[in-house]
Amino acid sequence: MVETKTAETLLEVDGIETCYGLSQVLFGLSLQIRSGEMVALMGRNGMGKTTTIRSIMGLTPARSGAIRFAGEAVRGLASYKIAKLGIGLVPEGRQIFPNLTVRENLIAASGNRFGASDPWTIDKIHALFPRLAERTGNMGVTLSGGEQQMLAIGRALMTNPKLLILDEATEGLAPLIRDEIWSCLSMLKGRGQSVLVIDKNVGNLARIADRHYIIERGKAVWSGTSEQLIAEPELQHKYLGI
Amino acid sequence: MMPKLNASNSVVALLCAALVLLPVYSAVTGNIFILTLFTRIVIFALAAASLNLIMGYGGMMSFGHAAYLGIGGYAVGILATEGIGSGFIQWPVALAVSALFALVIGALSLRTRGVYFIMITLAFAQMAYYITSGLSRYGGDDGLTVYKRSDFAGLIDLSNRTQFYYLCLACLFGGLYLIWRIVNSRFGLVVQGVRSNEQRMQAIGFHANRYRLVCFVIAGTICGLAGALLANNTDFVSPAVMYWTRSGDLMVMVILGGMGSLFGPVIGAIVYLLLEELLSQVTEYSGLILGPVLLLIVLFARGGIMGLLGRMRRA
Amino acid sequence: MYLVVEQLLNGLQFGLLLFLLAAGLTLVFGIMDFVNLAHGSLYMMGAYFAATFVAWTGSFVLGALMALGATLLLGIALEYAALRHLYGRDHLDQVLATFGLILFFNDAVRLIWGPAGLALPLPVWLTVPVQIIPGVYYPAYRLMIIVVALAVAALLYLVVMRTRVGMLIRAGASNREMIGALGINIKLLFTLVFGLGAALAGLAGLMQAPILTVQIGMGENILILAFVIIVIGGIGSIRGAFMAAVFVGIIDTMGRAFLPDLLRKVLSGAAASTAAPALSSMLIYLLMAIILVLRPEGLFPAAKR
Amino acid sequence: ADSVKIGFVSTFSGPTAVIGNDMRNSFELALDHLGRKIDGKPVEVIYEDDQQKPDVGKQKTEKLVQSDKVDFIVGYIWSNVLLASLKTAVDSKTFLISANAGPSQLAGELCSPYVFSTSWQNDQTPQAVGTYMNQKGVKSVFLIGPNYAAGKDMLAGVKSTFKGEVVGEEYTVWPSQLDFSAELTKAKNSKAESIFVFYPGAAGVQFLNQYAQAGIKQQIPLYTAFTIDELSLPLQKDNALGVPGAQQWVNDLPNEENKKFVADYRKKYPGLRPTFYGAQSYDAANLINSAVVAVKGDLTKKDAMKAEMEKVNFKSVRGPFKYGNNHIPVQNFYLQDVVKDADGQLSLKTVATIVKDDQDRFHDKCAMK
Amino acid sequence: MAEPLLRVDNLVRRYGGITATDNLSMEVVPGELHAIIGPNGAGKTTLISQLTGQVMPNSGTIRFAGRDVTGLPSYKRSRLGLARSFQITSLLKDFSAIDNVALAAQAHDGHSFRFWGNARKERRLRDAARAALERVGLGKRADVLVSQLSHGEQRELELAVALATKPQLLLLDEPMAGLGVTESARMVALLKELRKEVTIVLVEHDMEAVFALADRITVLVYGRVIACDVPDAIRKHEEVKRAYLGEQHAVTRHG
Ligand SMILES: Nc1ncnc2c1ncn2[C@@H]1O[C@H](COP(=O)(O)OP(=O)(O)OP(=O)(O)O)[C@@H](O)[C@H]1O
Ligand SMILES: Nc1ncnc2c1ncn2[C@@H]1O[C@H](COP(=O)(O)OP(=O)(O)OP(=O)(O)O)[C@@H](O)[C@H]1O
Ligand SMILES: [Mg+2]
Ligand SMILES: [Mg+2]
Repeated sequence: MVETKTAETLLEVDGIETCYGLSQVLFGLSLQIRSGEMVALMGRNGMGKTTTIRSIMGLTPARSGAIRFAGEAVRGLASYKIAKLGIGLVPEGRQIFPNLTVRENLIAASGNRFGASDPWTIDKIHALFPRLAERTGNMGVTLSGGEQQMLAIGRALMTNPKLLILDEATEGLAPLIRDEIWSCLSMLKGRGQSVLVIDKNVGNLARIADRHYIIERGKAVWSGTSEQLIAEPELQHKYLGI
Repeated sequence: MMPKLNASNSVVALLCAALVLLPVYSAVTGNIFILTLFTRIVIFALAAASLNLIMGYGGMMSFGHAAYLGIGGYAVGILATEGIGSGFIQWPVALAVSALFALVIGALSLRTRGVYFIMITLAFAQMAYYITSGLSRYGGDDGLTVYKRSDFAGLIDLSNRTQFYYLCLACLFGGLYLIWRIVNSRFGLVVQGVRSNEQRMQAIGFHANRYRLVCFVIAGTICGLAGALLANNTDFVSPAVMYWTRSGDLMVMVILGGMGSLFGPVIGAIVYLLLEELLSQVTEYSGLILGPVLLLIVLFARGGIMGLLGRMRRA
Repeated sequence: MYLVVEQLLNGLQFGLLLFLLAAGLTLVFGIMDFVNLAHGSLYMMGAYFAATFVAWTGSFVLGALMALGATLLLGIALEYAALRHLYGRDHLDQVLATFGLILFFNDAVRLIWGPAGLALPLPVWLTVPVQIIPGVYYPAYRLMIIVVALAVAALLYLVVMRTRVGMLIRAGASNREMIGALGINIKLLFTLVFGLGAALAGLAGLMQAPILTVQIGMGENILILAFVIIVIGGIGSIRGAFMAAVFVGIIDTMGRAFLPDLLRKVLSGAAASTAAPALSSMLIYLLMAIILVLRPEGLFPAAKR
Repeated sequence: ADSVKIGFVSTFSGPTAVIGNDMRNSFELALDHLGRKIDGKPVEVIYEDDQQKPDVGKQKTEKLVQSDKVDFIVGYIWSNVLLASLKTAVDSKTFLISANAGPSQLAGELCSPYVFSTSWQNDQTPQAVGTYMNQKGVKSVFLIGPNYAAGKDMLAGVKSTFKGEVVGEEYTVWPSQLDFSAELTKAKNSKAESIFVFYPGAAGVQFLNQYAQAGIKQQIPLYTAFTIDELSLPLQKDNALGVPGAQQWVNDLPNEENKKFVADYRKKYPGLRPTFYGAQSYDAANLINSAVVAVKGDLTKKDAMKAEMEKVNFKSVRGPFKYGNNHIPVQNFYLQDVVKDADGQLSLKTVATIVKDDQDRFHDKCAMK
Repeated sequence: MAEPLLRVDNLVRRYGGITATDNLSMEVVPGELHAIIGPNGAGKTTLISQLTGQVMPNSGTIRFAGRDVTGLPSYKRSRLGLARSFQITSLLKDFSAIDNVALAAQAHDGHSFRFWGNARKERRLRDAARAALERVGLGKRADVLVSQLSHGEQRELELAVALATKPQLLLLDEPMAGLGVTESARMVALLKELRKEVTIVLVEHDMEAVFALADRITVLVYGRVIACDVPDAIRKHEEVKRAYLGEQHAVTRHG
């Protein structure tokens, strides 16, 4: 896959270190995402993928290092300001609002800050996940696990972000829906959407992501294109255990 | 596990020593009042510790805990009025009635959770308040004077200030020891597990409410003991000790000292009641100081005073 | 029969007054999930501000408006300076902190205004009894309370349940982190909502001042009542709070009105005359206990709206 | 001892601090009038706040007795606080002078050589109101009061003297009831000729507001006890106009001591007017003075002091009174009414003497040792 | 075929207008690993919850080990030998990993009204807990607070807790969800071992795992059983392909 649109860097993470209380989790992690690019973070459980994303979003602020998004230094900013710059997050563990209905969950998130020409609407989300249309008046807490996951994805899309971050977004989804999501991501990428994705399905990632980072103990230990990843099975074995 | 020598443990050790030696100080300096004052504080500390058992460890936020102070007290007071002066009858009755009350209240209240639980326990305590207010034979809301303190057949003389103080202190330490054992026992772990995640505990085979209820009854009984002590200390018992503001005071002591830590409520009771006493000497507007102090403690000392001490070691 | 109707009306009116008192708390406690014991203090401040400003300006309406503004600002200041740090925290931390505020406000008021309390006289046009149905007179001011309470109820319901802002508030109460990650400045939003809650408390305080009192500690009894109502109605449900307030108002009034006579028919005279007052004192608590035993999440659990 | 130490227990925090403050003001004024010396010895007063809680009151009393070793304890607004504290004082043989609270136990079985009252027994005032209503020829009454001990005493007091018919009796929740419309509606519909209420403090303001706003004021006259005084009047305003009550002391009683007391009080505390609470405290100071003077400052002569106090050898601002066997005053009760004075201010005015030398009805239960 | 260990007859559970479990009947025989698959919202979790007693059915019966357990509360069923893991992690967050598991062992032991001895010093409970932790690969993380474990580790702990109650029937609700590739593989290996000891009902969307493990598969759609058969038959089942698998998985084959 050739980088056709070698656009400017959208997100740049440079040597960040992050702690939970006294225990340090990230040790000088760096990564970049260019506009229109789809990047995957890979690594075993507990290596710091989610923490990386929490640091980018300002949810667990990085103690040092630099994070630039859309040309602005965002490390230390309140998370809502970072989100407003155009990051949409599908967090680990869904985190939908249990006391809002499905519809309200979507409306609460809706916004089109950057004037996307073809913004996401509730109808489009419903078309993507017909299941949500059936549950539109139900409280979030009553949804099944997979339905909650769909809602979390829909909610992130409703913000019409510049960068979409998916942390294990296909967890708990039925194979059909999972395929649906992957093709949806391909479609989005086709429209120039930048995406940062964490998923355990290396096969699918290698198929549609442009570049990959492998994270090991709080550091990015490898990065490269899908071709490089596929070409190095021992790499997969060493870091991902495949 | 050897207790580590850190700020909170040192404070607790010093505190216990001071409590034990207080009568000596009082005798040497001739300051009787400090003994009187601390007798009351020790009694409230016992009540707060019992509240901590359900609130801190069991996650049951009872807003009606002062009811047991009243119930224990009225058991002593009513029996005394009816001519039964023996502590060997009064006190077991006080404990039994408190336990029974806790059992009934608990069984009904434990259907609810969270703030609903707070409010339903409040409701029951208020009912107890209004019922005792209506007991005109026993003074109604004017209260009931206990003419003679409980009689323990010469074993101990409750009218003797020092002896009574040591009795209270023994009850406090005994209560704390009991709570400590309970908290670390199988039963205690279940109760704390239920606080943390009831659904999970049910799923692995614990009947959550049964444990909660037993815990609730134990705490109520301990607080009933504090009530019996309080009635003897005040020589008086009135519905006012059951009013919701008193339950609030107990809660404040527990949270202030540090919920879910063994000695937290003791420290909370001491600090709160001493502050109240001292500030009222200095100014009539003690709330202007006490209020912000409480606020600051919440803001800057998570886990109350014990939490603060716990962190000092690391800092 | 007339008597029953009139007592019903009293009960309804009392219920609406209760709703007015509980309205601000529904917002802050029910929706934002912040246990604010100082709500009663804000309510007291509203009454004191109103009494002061009305005396200054000589106009009830103008003074009341100024008092509203003042409690709004006070609420915002409180939230900004201290309470905002307590949102995600344990309910009990909130209890302790706001209990501290009660102590503070009571003494602050005593220092500033003295212990005696203030009077907030009504303008003449509100003092006249109005004939609502032939033979039944009703104080004009109480009618005004009914109107204001209904307006507040409607407004609150619309804002919280029907607008996006309302959704954001509810969402923020359940998961602050996530709402921030959606790009919403939840701090600011909560500050404003808290301020609104404070203003509603102030409104309740100033509205009741002419019929009740302007006194130190006036908020504390109200506070318990307001919590009772919210809990009976189901935490987080505005409709529930409204229904519960009316329900409690009517039951309480009817209980006081007819219970003694009823008991007298069943019990001996002496027993009845001791039981009746004790029972009517407990009525509200008894009601709450029964409701919670039967429906542990109140009458209208918010999740099942 | 080279000074006279007095402990003063009252409520100085919360809304009822307004009463405590008035008692303190009057006590201070009395000391001023005594030149701040008793029998040539300086007086030291320690004020303690009981927070209106019995156990706190008890603790403060203990502090005064044990730590400050006072010679006299004065004060006590509330019956339950007094009852909780009584034993401490009596056991330590410290003189206690109740400057307000007058529960029946104090007059009856709990009477003690060391305890005196400068106020009254609770029932006396409403009994006087009942008597007054008889005098006015009132045929029927509807009683309303708060549901606590004093409230019940008050209604019982009226009933014990009132000869007409009691058509209804309502007790309201104390202290939390806000709204009296149910009771007012009942009273109105009972066709009673009059209403009697007892609502001290803020509740009195509240009740009068609602009584007036419901339009019942024009229909049924109201009689009160302890509902209207100089503290509540500024809040009750015109609502209190024309509503009678009974009291053993009214600010315009025409004796010299009283004139001096009232005038100097208003001078010393501008904007405030003395109340009966204050008058009782003022008397308490003078009672103490008489006792200390009689033993020439030898405060160990308790019996002699007791004997002296029993004689009431001082000039009370309520005019002359005697002590009964139980150390409760035997005294007159006056009808007071609210009127507008010359400068348009509302004030209380003595209208008539309802009863003379009234003695409480519990004195024969007292077996004074 | 052996006498079923679990037998569900005509189970119905409605939520308002939704019928989450629609007249469902099924059997689980001792020793088998029975997978339940189906689209999101098909009612799999609801079914598990009814089996273990978190949710009560509107009608129908559940028999376990020859006993009607339909009305029993969850804690009693657990004592009979039914254990579950939760799809949405449900652990004691402020307890250490080993405490979580030790409590489960204690539940199995059955004596919890003991007020005196220090439960954390009871060797038997601790050893049992440690063994369960080792088994799921969390041996080194025993003393870490649950709230400090990563998502994947918490998923593993879920299983350890269920194991520690020594169940006869283990109901696992998406145990692979949230696990990385390595951990998933490890989990599959673990389940392969476990199935020799205990009967397992497995709800899972990871088809590779399901086809690798299951003896029989029940497919739910809209609360109804549309198929129940051995894996190979399910793989080829047209309706299942259409409703759930899609084409891709129908053809993949793993050992
Ligand atoms: N709130 C927390 N407090 C303390 N430690 C934490 C916290 N959250 C995560 N950790 C620790 O940080 C490390 C990295 O966690 P993180 O969630 O970033 O991993 P991950 O790569 O996303 O793993 P997974 O694939 O399991 O989600 C883990 O070892 C975990 O134990
Ligand atoms: N408490 C409830 N109130 C209303 N509807 C509910 C409730 N619980 C579950 N449902 C609905 O019942 C259906 C079945 O839910 P369930 O959780 O059993 O699905 P599932 O098969 O486990 O799905 P997934 O694979 O996504 O976890 C869903 O559509 C869900 O929305
Ligand atoms: Mg993760
Ligand atoms: Mg599920």
